[in-house]
Amino acid sequence: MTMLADAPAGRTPIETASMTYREALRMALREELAADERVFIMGEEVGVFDGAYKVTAGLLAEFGADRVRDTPISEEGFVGAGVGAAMLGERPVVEIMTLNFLLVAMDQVVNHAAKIGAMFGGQLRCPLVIRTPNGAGNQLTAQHSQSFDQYFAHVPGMKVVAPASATDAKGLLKSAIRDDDPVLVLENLRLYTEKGDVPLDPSHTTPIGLAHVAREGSDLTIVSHSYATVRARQVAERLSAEHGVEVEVVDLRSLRPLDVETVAASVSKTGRALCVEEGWATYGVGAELAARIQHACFDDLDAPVERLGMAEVPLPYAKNLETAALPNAGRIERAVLRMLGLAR
Amino acid sequence: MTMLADAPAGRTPIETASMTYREALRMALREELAADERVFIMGEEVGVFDGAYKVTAGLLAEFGADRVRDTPISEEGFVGAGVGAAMLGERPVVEIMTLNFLLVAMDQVVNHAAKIGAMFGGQLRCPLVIRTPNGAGNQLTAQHSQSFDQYFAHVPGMKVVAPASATDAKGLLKSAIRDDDPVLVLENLRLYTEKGDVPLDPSHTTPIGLAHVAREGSDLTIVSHSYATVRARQVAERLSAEHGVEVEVVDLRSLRPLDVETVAASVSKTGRALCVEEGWATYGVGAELAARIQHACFDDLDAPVERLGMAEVPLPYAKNLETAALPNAGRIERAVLRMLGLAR
Amino acid sequence: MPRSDSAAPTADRRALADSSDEPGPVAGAGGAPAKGAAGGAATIERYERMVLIRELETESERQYKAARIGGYCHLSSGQEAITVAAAEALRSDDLLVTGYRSHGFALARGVPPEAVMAELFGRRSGCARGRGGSMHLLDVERGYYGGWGIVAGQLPIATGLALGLVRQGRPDAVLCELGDGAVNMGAWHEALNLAALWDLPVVFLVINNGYGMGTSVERASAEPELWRRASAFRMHGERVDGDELGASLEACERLLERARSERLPAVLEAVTYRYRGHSVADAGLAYRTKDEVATRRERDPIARVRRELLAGGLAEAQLDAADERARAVVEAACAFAEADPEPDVTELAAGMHAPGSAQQFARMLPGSPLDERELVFAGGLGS
Amino acid sequence: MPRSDSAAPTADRRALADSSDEPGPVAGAGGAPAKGAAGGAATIERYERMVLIRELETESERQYKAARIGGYCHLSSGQEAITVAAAEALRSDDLLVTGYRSHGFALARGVPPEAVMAELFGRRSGCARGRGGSMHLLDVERGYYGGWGIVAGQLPIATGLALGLVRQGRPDAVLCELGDGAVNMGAWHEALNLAALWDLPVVFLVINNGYGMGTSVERASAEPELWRRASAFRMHGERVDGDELGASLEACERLLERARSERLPAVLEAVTYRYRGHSVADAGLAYRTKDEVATRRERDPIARVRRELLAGGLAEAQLDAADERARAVVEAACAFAEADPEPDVTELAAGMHAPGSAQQFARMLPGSPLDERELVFAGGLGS
Ligand SMILES: Cc1ncc(C[n+]2csc(CCOP(=O)(O)OP(=O)(O)O)c2C)c(N)n1
Ligand SMILES: Cc1ncc(C[n+]2csc(CCOP(=O)(O)OP(=O)(O)O)c2C)c(N)n1
Ligand SMILES: [Mg+2]
Ligand SMILES: [Mg+2]
Repeated sequence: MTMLADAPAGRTPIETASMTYREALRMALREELAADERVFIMGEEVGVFDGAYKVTAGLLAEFGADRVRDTPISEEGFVGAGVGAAMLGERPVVEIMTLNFLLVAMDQVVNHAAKIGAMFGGQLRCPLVIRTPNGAGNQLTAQHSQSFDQYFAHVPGMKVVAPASATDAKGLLKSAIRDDDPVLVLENLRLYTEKGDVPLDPSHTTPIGLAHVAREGSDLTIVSHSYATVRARQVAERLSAEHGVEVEVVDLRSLRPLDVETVAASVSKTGRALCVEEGWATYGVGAELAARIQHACFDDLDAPVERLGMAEVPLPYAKNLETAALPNAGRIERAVLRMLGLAR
Repeated sequence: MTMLADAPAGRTPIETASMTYREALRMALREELAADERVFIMGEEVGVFDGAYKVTAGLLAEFGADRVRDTPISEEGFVGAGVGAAMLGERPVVEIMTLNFLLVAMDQVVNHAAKIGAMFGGQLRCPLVIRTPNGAGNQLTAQHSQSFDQYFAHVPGMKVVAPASATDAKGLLKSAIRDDDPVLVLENLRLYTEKGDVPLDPSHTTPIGLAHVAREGSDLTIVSHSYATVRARQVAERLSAEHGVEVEVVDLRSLRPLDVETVAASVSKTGRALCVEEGWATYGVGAELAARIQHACFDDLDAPVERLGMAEVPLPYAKNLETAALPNAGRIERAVLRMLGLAR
Repeated sequence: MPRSDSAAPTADRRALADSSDEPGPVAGAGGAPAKGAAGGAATIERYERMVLIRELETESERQYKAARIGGYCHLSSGQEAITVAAAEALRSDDLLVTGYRSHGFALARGVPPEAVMAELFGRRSGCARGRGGSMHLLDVERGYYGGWGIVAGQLPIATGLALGLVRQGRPDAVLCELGDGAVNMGAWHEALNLAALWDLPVVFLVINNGYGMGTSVERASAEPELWRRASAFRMHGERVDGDELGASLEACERLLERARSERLPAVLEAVTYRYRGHSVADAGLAYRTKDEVATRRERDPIARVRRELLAGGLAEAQLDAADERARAVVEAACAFAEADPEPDVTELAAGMHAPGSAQQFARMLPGSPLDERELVFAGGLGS
Repeated sequence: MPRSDSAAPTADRRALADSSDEPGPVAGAGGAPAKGAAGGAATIERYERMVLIRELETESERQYKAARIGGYCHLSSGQEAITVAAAEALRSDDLLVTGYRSHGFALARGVPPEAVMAELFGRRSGCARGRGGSMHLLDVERGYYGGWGIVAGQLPIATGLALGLVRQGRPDAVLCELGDGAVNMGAWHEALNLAALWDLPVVFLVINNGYGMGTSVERASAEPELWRRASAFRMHGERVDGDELGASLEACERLLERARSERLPAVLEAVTYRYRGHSVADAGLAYRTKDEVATRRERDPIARVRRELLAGGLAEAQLDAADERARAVVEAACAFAEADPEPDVTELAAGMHAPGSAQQFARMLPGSPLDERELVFAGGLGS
């Protein structure tokens, strides 16, 4: 597995196919299920129902009910069952319907899975994968629109990745399944339908711990992950076309480990950083980014690092309120223009 | 209730008594139980056992089993019961034995208590208090040595306070009980025995949302909360005596709302900020502080904001490992000296 | 209001309840007619209420497809008998808590249809001021404490409401609705243990509609006779045919009365069926057959009541008129909702914090994430 | 290793188990002698093992007070019969999981006393390399998968281990120890439901020592006969006198064998008593009387076995010699632990991450909190 070098795109031609993020995830699951009998999927509605968001569609038929295991609604129980099975060398891939529901299983993740390596002196490992979508939109309201990404990225012993493209969805999920530590794979509801070119080679993976410059630019760096990266790229294109402003977009891909080197290199170049995230920014992912950037780029910053996230309220239902609250393209665009002195 | 002005200490003399943090908390509980029949205490071992850490000692005898209610070990159940009772206008004060165990009740706090105000359009309130100690030490090991402070400070709808002195222990707990929103009161295992001068006037409170300059200084600002403030003050005194270095210590007291004004004023004066916390710093409280400070004090900072917390491992048992990992005085002192160029 | 000592020793009472109160007969579901399932339960008012619920659900689906309703939208078509029965068994001071499949309960409890529809439309006069949507209906005045979206999350809250009632010396009870899928959550176990241990006046109404999303009860619960699980807490449990209005009413009234007068909690499992998919987004056929749905539709609770009323002497025209009224109400509700303005964006943060909080947050602004001042702080944060 | 299809439909088998397997007799606790509680269970080896546990606990308390042991330290004195019985009923390939009151289980499972004592001292040769301490003992080779500190947190994990066994086609079983206080946690409910639903080979051994900290079973569990709670999952449950070595052994062997051969989980409630406080820091008298402790001490499991052995013909001197050997073992363990070096501080992060991880973390250093490089990254993070 190539660990810390990007796939040699452009050098040796890699065979790819265009598919959605959802399909890319499914392809990763199918390949790993086929390659390793220790891999199995577990979660609510992953089998008969084909997955609440259809990521696992067809896998029950292909691999059977032992490999694609429907569970009762009891996240604490089956996340914990994943922990136990992983301790015995199995490779469970647990689906949580949305990240909001992982709260009821927090204790099994934070106080159990993440502790196993160190607490027992390295004698046991926990190769558990939890995959779940974060994010808001579609008026799902306060209890169903959250991004608790940093709850898990905060915890020593965990690894947390968050693919923002179909390519990385496949590559990071595969890396996660092959990893010997607990890995949380943060998907995103709005990303499921995003398309991208996905390498077909089953041995291709995206390394954990390596960020990606999703768009080059010289005026300002947007640091983001998950769906915020899609927003950032769209805004960057528009700003380029309409204002001649060139925004560089760094897609973190991993939240723990965090590739600060790539972020710092970009910000040192542009002198300005805007951290965008789908969740609330205060005590959010952007806080850690700002803390690292101001440190690593202290002499290169032309302005304070700025942060932008979901407005800090329990997300309301009404469409107009939701739209106003989300870190939408309009808000990002205004932020960039303001930071560059091109708007008030 | 004085909301945003410190108690007029020094002006009108306030009658105080010296007592421990634990006793100050108990005094707050006793006064509020006596003053308002809607107030009741609920938690594991709060009654017959006099509290796992003896904060509630004697209260069962004084107020009876309806006001001081022992619960089974079922944090999700009784935190939720607190939410429900609070919605009906009661004022439950729920004790969680240590913050580590609040993970099993995360969903009731984050996805229920914090949502009630906004999600129902302001028609219901949830005047719930949860009090619980954070922190490490005494070789309690990986599952029992954590400070998830920012998990809760991240959540719109919550208020989070963390008294660092006996004075504020009483004052903030009383403010929390009288507040109409859910408030998490973060206590600390090592603070329970710290002594301080505690106002005896039952009407005295410490306002939520107001930080406190715990020690004045001109060379560098340490921003901290909870037990880290005690460490910071000790180090500051030693540095003053031994190195002539004057460190200002800002004790946050509240984590949400966060009094950035006080922090920024101090850092603008000293030009240097070190954020110290008992928990892991990455994606921790210090991340938010650093993000805010670099923004608010962009032109005043002489050096990057630094952070220092518990080494980012599941805390090991062996005394020497634990000592090395904690944000102890030696590590803080070295950090300050390094930041001032007085050590490497 | 007199406050009672809710912590009086109760072990004896519980033991008593346990020995005298063996789980009741499995009413209805096994075919045996439930005690009290008198045909007399069918009245034109109840019929009309059931029709109103069905009509509103049907209209909701239509409006969802027309993109006037968003989010998750869970319909209760098929579950009207137990819904109307449970709401009617509640007295005005009793409290109701439900999950997210709550339109029917809201209507049955008397929440004005316009307030429900305006909420589904996300408008200012919605019963949750447009903040809650389909899953978070409520009506504090009518004792309806929400509309909750995390499976089983409402159970500990219901237990706490019951504790609050007892502490306040109120003689009322709480009815807590949940689904068959919720009984596998840890929150069920913790909430029921507390309710039983502390003798709290709460009835846990398990709406067993056969499925939690696409998972049948048998594939989810090791004990598929869900009412039996009450015994883990020495709590009374029983099952009722939730499509049988009379039996449902009798069971709800009896158990609520027992909760009020003896402070004894109970589990009531109501067996019913949902016709539509889990939510409007689910066709509802991946995990069950069309035949199964058709067969269950033959037991339709509305049709049953209609037949009973006809048999009891009412004229077809009277029932048609009721249908018509229900449809008109729903239509009016839609018209109202559509005319109702959206919430004001300047009030994005409305309600989040209690009055007085703005002062507490006043010193938080420096270094805030972008737009927080405009979007959130400007809203006052409870000032 | 052959992998079996662990998802084969099992509803029928479960139903069978349910009807044929009504909760067994409440053995021992009610006074009735348990089937198989033959005096023959008392052997000198078992006696010595029980004494070893008692001696180690007594020594631990002493060492704690001498500040050589820190953290929380929970002693199991009084619980030796069920502890030794359960461990002996396990085959070498079976798995054991416990809570934090685990010194006895570790010893009974065969973890070397020096490895246990070195762990309690926080030394390098401790069975958890000095990282875990009293609550987190383990021995992977002996199938002891920890030592866990969150009440009931080990239950879902035990269920997962059992699932792993089944997936790997292994004919082994899991024994999961928990306390009477743990049965009120939601994790109990979710774990047992899964175990029963999926027919997993796991026996949940509830050590009912009367109290969870200072809370008696009656004040914590609405159903204080804890074994009965198994019925909520159509699972077999029974109670045994955990101070009765023979009955305990018989029950553990039977239920583990049933788990292995029929893949049926069970609850075994073992009634016993802890003599010391909840932890070394608790005097253990605020919530119970000295009289109660004294009365329970009359049923001391070690004294019982000793009496049986004497009645069976062993000489006092033989038993004294066993006592002596046990004491010597504990003494040697202490000496070993004291001589054993502390872990190396440069290895603070040892074990946290799997080999290869250092590369993944290599780009994280810039802007790190102070000392992370020296304390954590230098340790290699699994490089
Ligand atoms: C803790 C949690 N897990 C998962 C979900 C997603 N979810 C919403 S409803 C539902 C099914 C619930 O089924 P049931 O309790 O039978 O109620 P019904 O939908 O049939 O009314 C699921 C899995 C959730 N909301 N909360
Ligand atoms: C979730 C959780 N809540 C609280 C605690 C604190 N605590 C540790 S042990 C204990 C009592 C457990 O009693 P029981 O299950 O009967 O086991 P015993 O101590 O008697 O062996 C409590 C409350 C914890 N470790 N985890
Ligand atoms: Mg259902
Ligand atoms: Mg116990």
